Amino acid sequence: MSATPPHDLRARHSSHRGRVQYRTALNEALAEEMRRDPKVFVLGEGIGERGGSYKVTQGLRAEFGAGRVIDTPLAEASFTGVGIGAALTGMRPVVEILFIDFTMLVMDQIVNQAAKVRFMTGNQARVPLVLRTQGGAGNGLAAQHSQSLEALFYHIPGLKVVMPSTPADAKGLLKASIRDDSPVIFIEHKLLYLTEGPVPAVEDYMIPLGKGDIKRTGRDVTLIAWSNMVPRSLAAADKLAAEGIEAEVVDPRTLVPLDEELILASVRKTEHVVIVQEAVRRGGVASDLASIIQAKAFDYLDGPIEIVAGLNTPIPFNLALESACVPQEADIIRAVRRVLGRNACL
Amino acid sequence: MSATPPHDLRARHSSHRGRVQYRTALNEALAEEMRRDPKVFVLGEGIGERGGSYKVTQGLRAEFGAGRVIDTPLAEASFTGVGIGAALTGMRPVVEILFIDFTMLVMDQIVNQAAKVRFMTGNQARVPLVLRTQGGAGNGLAAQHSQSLEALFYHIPGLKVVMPSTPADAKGLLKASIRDDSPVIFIEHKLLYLTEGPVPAVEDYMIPLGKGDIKRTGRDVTLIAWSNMVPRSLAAADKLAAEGIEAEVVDPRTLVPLDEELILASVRKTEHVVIVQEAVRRGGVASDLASIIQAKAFDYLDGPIEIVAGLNTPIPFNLALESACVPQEADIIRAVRRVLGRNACL
Amino acid sequence: MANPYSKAFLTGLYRQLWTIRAFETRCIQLYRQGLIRGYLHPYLGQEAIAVGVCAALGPQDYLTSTHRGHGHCIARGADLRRMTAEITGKQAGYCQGRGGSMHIADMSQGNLGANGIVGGGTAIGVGAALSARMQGKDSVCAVFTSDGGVMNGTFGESLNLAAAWDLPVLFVIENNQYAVSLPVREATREPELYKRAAGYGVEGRRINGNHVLEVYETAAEYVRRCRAGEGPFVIEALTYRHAGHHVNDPGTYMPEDQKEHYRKMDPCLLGRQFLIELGGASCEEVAAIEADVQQAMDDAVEFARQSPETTIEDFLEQIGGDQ
Amino acid sequence: MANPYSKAFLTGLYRQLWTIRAFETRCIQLYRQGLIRGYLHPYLGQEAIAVGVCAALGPQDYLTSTHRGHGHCIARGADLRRMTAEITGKQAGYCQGRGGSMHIADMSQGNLGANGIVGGGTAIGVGAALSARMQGKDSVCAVFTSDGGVMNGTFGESLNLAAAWDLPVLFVIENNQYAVSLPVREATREPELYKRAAGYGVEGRRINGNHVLEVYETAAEYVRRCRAGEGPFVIEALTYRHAGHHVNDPGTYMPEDQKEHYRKMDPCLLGRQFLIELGGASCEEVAAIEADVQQAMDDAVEFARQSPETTIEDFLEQIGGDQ
Ligand SMILES: Cc1ncc(C[n+]2csc(CCOP(=O)(O)OP(=O)(O)O)c2C)c(N)n1
Ligand SMILES: Cc1ncc(C[n+]2csc(CCOP(=O)(O)OP(=O)(O)O)c2C)c(N)n1
Ligand SMILES: [Mg+2]
Ligand SMILES: [Mg+2]
Repeated sequence: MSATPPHDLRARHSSHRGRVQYRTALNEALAEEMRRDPKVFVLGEGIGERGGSYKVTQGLRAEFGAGRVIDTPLAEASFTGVGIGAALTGMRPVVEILFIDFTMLVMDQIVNQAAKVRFMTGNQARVPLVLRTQGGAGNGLAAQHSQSLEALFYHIPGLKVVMPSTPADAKGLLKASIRDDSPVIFIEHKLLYLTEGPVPAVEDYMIPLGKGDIKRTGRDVTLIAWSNMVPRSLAAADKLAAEGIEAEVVDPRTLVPLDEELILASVRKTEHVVIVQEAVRRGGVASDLASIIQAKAFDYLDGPIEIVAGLNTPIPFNLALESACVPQEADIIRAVRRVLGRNACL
Repeated sequence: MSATPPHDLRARHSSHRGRVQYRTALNEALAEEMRRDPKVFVLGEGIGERGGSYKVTQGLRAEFGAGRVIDTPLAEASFTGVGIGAALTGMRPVVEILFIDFTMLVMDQIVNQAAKVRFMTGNQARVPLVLRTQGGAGNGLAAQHSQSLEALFYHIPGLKVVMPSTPADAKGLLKASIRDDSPVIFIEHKLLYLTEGPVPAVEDYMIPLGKGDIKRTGRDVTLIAWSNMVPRSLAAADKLAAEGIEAEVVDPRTLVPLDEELILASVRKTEHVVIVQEAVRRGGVASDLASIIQAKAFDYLDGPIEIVAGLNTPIPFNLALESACVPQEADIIRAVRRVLGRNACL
Repeated sequence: MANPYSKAFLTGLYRQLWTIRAFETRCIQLYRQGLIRGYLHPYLGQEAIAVGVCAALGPQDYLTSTHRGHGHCIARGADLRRMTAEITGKQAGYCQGRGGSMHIADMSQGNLGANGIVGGGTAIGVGAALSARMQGKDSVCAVFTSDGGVMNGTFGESLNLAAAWDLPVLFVIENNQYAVSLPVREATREPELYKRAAGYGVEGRRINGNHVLEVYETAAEYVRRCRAGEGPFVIEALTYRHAGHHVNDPGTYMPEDQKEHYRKMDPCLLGRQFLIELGGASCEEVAAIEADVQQAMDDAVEFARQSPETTIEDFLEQIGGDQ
Repeated sequence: MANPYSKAFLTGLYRQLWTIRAFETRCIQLYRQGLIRGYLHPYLGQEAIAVGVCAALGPQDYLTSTHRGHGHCIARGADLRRMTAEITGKQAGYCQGRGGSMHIADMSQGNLGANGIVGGGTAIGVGAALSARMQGKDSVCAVFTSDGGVMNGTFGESLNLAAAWDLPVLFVIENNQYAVSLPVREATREPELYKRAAGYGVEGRRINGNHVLEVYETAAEYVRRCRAGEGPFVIEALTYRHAGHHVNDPGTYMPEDQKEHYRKMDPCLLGRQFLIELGGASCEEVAAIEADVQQAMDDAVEFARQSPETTIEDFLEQIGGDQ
């Protein structure tokens, strides 16, 4: 079941080519857009011959040449600024920042320039820039390579924030992001690159920004999750089903713009909400979703919204500690039982 | 009425020296700490002879010399890094970033270094650094000089976040921040510098981080506000009192650590909550407070928590538009009436 | 001095110098009258840099500007009416009153905008140059920056990128010897800022930034060489503000003798002298230009005054759900 | 070559070179066995830089390190047991297993830590030097960085601050000619990176980074001059990695002939030669050092293996409410 709007149904119903990796889906999106529009180009570290740390740009240099697949020195702030300048003057750059942790080096360019130029110039200019990056814990990469920082971009007016959880979403959303006229922060997850899933084999498969997706239907509780918390929530939902609890898993896919209606409709149906967020609990996007739900669906809630989130700590190197810091399947299951009042099962 | 803990009562009860400006209170805090501890020093742009853009460091160069009151070139990222290095090696730097907007240039140093060094080194080192900065709209300074960005720091484990609303709080909290062993993001408000208030004339007047303050008691509704939204909420509360509505104004003063108990106690008493935030609505600290309140005091709420916040937009230059973008007294009053079901008055 | 300049060319330069002078002078008045709010950083004393550089640019070229950006905007040919409307916060302004002095931009002429972040536009300018090359255009981008702006790390980063990629970027450092009150010699051990270029394999030069012809000639040479694929280049234009950092800064830290020194080589004074001595213009002709400019300025102020206020309703509708 | 070096000194250098070699070689094995996780950036091939520079430092001095930081840690005298425990994520490690390879630090010896952000430690090192001077200490800070690290804007910013304030900072650029797979000549138009120093009024020099005595001599001179108030200085130490960027990078982009060239001047090979030729050590003595190091390494691995796992309970208690 999907909440995808009519014009995407063709895609959904078309034959799938078996299963495609998330990174391959991203690669296809880039290649297709670069083929379609000569204004699209990519720049970042090690994305050329090397094909990117996660192989998302593999083959692009061979097809499109070094002029459109540009390897940059370690100067994140400035090559992001270069992207902004190119976007302002007619190009559609896709800038890659290897880890979302390193986006801290480009905050001025993103927050004070990219997000605001259109507004500050009274609509004289657009910044059709996609900043592709990658976040999350799970590989023992420690505190400076494991953060989930979407909340920082979510708070900045002028930016869109996209966080795909499946190969199909990755492809459809990246293509839509590239065609969007706003700066888009496109956040991948390091643990998803090798996951596989069906990707519609239609021309120009696109998912409009702002359309969430019901990844699993259920009547008892709404699980809201994005990025790598989606497969984890789905796995938890399967286990819960064995206990007779049917969880609905809602994936907003794009945090800005947010498909509020999809979320609220699910909440009105299930009347119980658990939000699952990998980022640290304090000040994360989950809090904002909770604040919206309690404001707009207060009368449907018969208990508090639960947030399952990362601990308020930098991510430790040690693998056991690392996984203790971010929500696991068991944490999600426990939270669902809690909101349903099944405390006995804890 | 104040929730200040016992050891501060002495201060509260002592004679006050008339009224002191917010900027003067800050200046006193810096001077006193520099006198007390030779390890305390300040660095930033134009803070020496010039005394800072808002005159907070006036006179310090004359008293403490250029060696401890250091004028820096425009290299925010690196002079913040210099502060971190100094903090790691025995000093207690107070780094000034002129506008919170410019902290976007130092995010890597703050988020990836200052906030994490202690954790990453397994407690081998502390970073007793205060980053003083200043935010908010209201002077027609447009989109790059008017932001309220506390939410970005609030989300980063390892940082404390302090936002004083009165001269007394400014002084007591700055002194406590300087003595704290964690990096503290100390956020002033450009419209508060010239406001006046009593400041206890006691030696070493300090307010512990993590202690909120009831700025006005009331039984009908809890208004949670910080920084410049405190005086605005107090003004609204005065008007509401004329309608027979008694609002309690809770000022957390420090967002991290947060005085949850003070907030929850007020909510349990009034059962109605309005959170007033100057920052843009989406993903602000107000959302997090709402998520905590609905989780921990759900049964006390008989309606949704209202958030009065900035619009989701960069701040425009035009003064009329600017004030339309951030909460005004009338917005607060309307929200209070709404949560109390007095819709007829809207 | 041989004279390769036509009277028309020199007239054009002087008209622009004087327009900036008149614009800034009037803005300060409007500020004092409360008609301009926020920050105002006058370009007085630095006029020759914007004028000389922009005279060397063609219509296909770009520029990025600074917080002290009115001069670049005017020298690039902006409409004084829309500038004045912007700076007074009106809907008819270049940025619909959303930007103001620090964000004034005129994209239609390749002016990618002033910037409230010192150094914020440097990398953006490099991007414009890259973009132009990718689109097969012959454009150069003039990146205006300042003695403070080069202290920000993006200056070195951007210079390096532009050099590594052989981009047609002309970095123009307006060294007015102060960042607010900090003298450049306290900001750096090497106050000859153009010298940084060599470390990145880039040619640079320090010139008299008050001498519009020297600026023009240097810029013209570098622009030509940029188009020939030899870019980027760095110009350090030495200059001095007439007064403090912004309209409310008395600038007491600026020594009188230095102010005096630079007043003697005021860019407008020199520009007028060139027009008369090299262009053969009469005093009457000069006066006519100045009167003309004055009238344009009066007209712009009148336009801005009469121009309707932007409405909150329109604004709210425009920002809609998400910005 | 005149020989001002004692056998003891040369023995010390060689022991450290060989310790780094042995440590990294063993870490790669442990990584392949799954005992080390995350990123591992071996220092193989660059040993002479850390060893030569640290030999020139005194106990009061500081250093900031990089993502390729094991060598600096060892050369600064760290305990192999606690290092190995850290890199295998154990509680007994320098950072209680919270940091791992990329964040290893030994504050007790003034090693302010490795850094996962390329360039992240540069400004921090300048701060240590400032702090030392403010506290009346005679300390120098060696800021280790890389050909990639100097591309980040904080290099120029920090160099400028250190120079403007005459700070005792020794910037050490380890130019191993690649940032991951990007050759330095593609990253910049001026691949002689030390040349950037002049633009900031700073003296710099390029040296053979594989030659431990050349590194030591240059560092010793600059450290001495730093203590005399003449700092900062820049050393560009030219070197080459033995293999790819990290333990999983095959480094196929590194040309065989270049690898071969640098293998011939392998820093350990040269160090051994100095010990024998200048120090008069016998082959047996060299073998004894190597055996000793090997034993220390075996002991460290054994220690790490047997060292208890850090517990989640302890961790949760430690992070408590707010970190
Ligand atoms: C990144 C940043 N830091 C600080 C400021 C505040 N500020 C505005 S102008 C200025 C001084 C700039 O001096 P300079 O760059 O030399 O330009 P000038 O004013 O002399 O034209 C400062 C510190 C800012 N706008 N941006
Ligand atoms: C700011 C930042 N950007 C990118 C990376 C990813 N990264 C880690 S090491 C590296 C290459 C570094 O090359 P160099 O600085 O020359 O050091 P080397 O690996 O050669 O020692 C890159 C791109 C990072 N860790 N930090
Ligand atoms: Mg200046
Ligand atoms: Mg390298």
